[in-house]
Amino acid sequence: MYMIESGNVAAATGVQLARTQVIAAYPITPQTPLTEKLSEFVESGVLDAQYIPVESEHSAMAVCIAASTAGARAFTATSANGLLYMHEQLHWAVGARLPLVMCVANRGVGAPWTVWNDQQDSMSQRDVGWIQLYANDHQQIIDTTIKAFRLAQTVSIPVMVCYDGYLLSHTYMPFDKPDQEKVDAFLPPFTPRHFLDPEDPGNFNTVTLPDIRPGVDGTIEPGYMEIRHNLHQELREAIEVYQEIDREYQEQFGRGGTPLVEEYRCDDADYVAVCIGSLSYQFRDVIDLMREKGAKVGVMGIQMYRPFPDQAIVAALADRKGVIVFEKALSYGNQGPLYGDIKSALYSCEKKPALSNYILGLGGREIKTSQLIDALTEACAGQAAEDAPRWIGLKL
Amino acid sequence: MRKDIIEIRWHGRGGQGAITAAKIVANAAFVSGYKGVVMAPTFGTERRGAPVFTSLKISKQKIYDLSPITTPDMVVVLDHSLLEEVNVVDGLKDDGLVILNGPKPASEYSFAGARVAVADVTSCGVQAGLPPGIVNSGIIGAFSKATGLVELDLLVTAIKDEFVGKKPELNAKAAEITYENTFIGDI
Amino acid sequence: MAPKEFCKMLSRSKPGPGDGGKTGSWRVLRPVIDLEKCIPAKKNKKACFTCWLYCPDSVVSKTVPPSINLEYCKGCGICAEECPAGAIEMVDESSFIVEDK
Amino acid sequence: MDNKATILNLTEEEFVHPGNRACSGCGLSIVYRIGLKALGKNTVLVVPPSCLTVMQGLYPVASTKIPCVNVTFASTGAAASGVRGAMKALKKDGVNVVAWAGDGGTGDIGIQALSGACERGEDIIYICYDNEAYMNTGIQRSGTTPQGVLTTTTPIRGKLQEKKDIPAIIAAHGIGYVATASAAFPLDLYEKVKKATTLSGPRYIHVHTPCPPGWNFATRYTIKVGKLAVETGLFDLYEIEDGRLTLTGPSKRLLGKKRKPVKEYFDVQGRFKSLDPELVETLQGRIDAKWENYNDQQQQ
Repeated sequence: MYMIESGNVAAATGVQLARTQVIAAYPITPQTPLTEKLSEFVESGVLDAQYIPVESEHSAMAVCIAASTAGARAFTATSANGLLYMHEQLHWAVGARLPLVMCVANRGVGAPWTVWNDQQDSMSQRDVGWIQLYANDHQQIIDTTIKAFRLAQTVSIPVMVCYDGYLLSHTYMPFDKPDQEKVDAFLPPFTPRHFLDPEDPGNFNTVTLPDIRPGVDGTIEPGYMEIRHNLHQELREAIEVYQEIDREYQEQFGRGGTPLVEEYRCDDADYVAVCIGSLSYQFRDVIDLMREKGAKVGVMGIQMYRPFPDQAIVAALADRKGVIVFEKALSYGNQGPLYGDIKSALYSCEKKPALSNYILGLGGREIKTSQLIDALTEACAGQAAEDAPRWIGLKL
Repeated sequence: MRKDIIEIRWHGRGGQGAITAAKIVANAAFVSGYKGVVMAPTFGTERRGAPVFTSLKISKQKIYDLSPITTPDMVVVLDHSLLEEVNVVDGLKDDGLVILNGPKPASEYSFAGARVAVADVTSCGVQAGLPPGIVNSGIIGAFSKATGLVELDLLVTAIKDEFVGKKPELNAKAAEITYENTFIGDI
Repeated sequence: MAPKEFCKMLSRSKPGPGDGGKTGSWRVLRPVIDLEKCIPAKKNKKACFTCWLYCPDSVVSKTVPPSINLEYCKGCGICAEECPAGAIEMVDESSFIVEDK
Repeated sequence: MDNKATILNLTEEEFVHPGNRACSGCGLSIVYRIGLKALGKNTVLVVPPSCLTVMQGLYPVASTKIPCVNVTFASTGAAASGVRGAMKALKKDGVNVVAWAGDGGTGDIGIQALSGACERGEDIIYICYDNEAYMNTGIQRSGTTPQGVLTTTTPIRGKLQEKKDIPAIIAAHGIGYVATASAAFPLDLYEKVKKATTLSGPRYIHVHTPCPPGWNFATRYTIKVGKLAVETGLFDLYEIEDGRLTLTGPSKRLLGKKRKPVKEYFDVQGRFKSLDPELVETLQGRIDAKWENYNDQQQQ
């Protein structure tokens, strides 16, 4: 069934179709309409869930952590400083291996205050161990949200579904709402082997020693380092797991096929622009216009950022003349975070593409198609092959 | 930059329902065969009474560019008092169209060469039985008459769907009355 | 993907005694019950059990007479301090070394 | 209560294993042991960092036979809300969801989450064991450290500010049940926890919990020190229901009676050794004024 709604409502609809059982959230722009919609779903009985209107984002994640430990499917959503306020809890949730799903409506972080879009918030959480998926339009928001629940509970690692604040969160566009029956078949209920159970009392997230140690029955159990090592290994395996999940989703719903990266006119492209989120779609018009003039260019959107699908990225970029990374985030004092990751992934290639890095759209600065054409043209001419990022639309 | 995209900018005041109006048109346009529909409200803090605008882009193809409209093909103005505060024709294309809720005849308004369509939407709404000040359903009738982009019956259906539980019949009637009372000025 | 050993994924402890080891070794003074004075012992029925109630480490049994699990008793002396009959004496551990051997 | 708790009728079933890492003479150990007896098996615990975290055991051994989720320091009230939310979503009734935290975890870093849970009317029991400083990290002052107490962060003059009245703050949320108790009066504690299990909504129990190393007294005096706090009228045992405060048990018996001078309580602990006589007098004055008020209310 087609709907024309905002990206936030697309996300909320995905959460509803996933039969989420516990929802906790705290208002923050531009995420708020998502949780408003969920509270409406719960109050009207469309969704049989507990909605807990907490007093902070830190508490929102606390509710999700505890509810998930108790065996319920849990969800929250946030943006910007709300996500940063959760930082400690993000580490906790993944260390506890809980299959949470959280939507992040990407927004720039303060100071100074901004409510507008960039991706500094989620990019700054890239090292906590959560899986990060990015959606480029409303159809991807709802589909990715549903797939995220399946992925999270398959690998016991929480998943962040990120989409651009305002540009997607508040923009209305058509998307298909999958049938509940088919979603139910795709996403089985959450039935953890261990939960807070008086019949089988376990103590979760206890203090863990530097070294391994025998348990009550004499079995040697892992230390902190083994637990963390296993997280990393299974996070790496999640790349393949998500591809399988996406294949299955595609079979059931006829959509998907780009779980890791999404390429547009890249087949014979000498130069590929790389970016995350809706910008990669805005770039399609740029590519079309430049192709009309004979430039062999394409654009690639990163859909899974953590774990970093380096093999897929190397396969897509290795033989290009140039790779140009456009980012709405910065690792301050260094370069764009995605740029650094891509550069490191391409290090092993024999023929290394020329690399350029552009920073744009911070704090909602408008990105004009003409600016993108200028930058990409400049980079294709080899004039931006340097590590220091160039800034687009800066008015100094 | 894409030639296939029709760009419509909606001017209203916070709380006046410009977003809802644009959303109704988006729905009806989609049903009538425009596969690309993107409606984006003012990004940021919307405050009741303050001037706001909403972008609506429609095309037969999928639309990828989400940036706000800068060169609209047409602008819809929900409240003529905005004309004193906002340059509603900013960036309007050369053969652009202005659809205005105003009490005076079309010949009284001039927008530097742009075509003008005027309806007294406020009065039409009252005539339909709505409380005074509800203009976001009525303006859709003016939009349909002035642009011919989307058939009135599709728009009326979309109005009834949107206003479920909020006087759908009266809002639909407001659009119909406004449609009949929309006057298109000479260039 | 093969099902994962969930237990190896996270820190989930199972209940059991002696997480801190044989905490009886923490003791400097050992509680010794004088059965001549101990109320349940004297009455030969369930009574008093003040020592059982207050013991922080649940090493005193609610039996007639009460007994103390010296494997885990940390020797705090609360039982001796609170015994209404003055039946428990805290005795220097060193005096038991020969006896224990 | 139908059956008054006595030593003899108190269950022999233990929910805490011996050989755990609590200090010798630990007041919390008594509170925990007795509290769990009152809560019973059908309980889920939520615990932030505190002495209890260590006492509950290091992975993979737990000292408690009750399921427990350890959570971040600031999140206890919210996490307990989450457990209850899951229980409701999964249609599991009859489980006590119990947050168990120290005074810092409750009244300082945890007060936001606790306040939120109280305001929302979450169906949880919150037990705060108040040992009046950050003991787990080595005796730093907390909001509930009393005036004049030496801690490692108030090392010379003692704490300059008064103790934060957490139960009063929680009671101000208008929740159905607020009680205070003491490690030194286990049966009173037992009855209050037991009563809490029969009620619903947010229930808060604040337990005065002597700490031999933190308060600097010999391990054998844990009960004696706890009793003195009550008998001097410094720490009062009460229940607040429907906005009405009622003194209970040992504190109730002090009404209209002469209380022991608070100096007796100070003198048996090393942490008060820098108190000057003037401050002792001030503190005694405050206690006297408070009890005058209690006595007046009693007569009305």
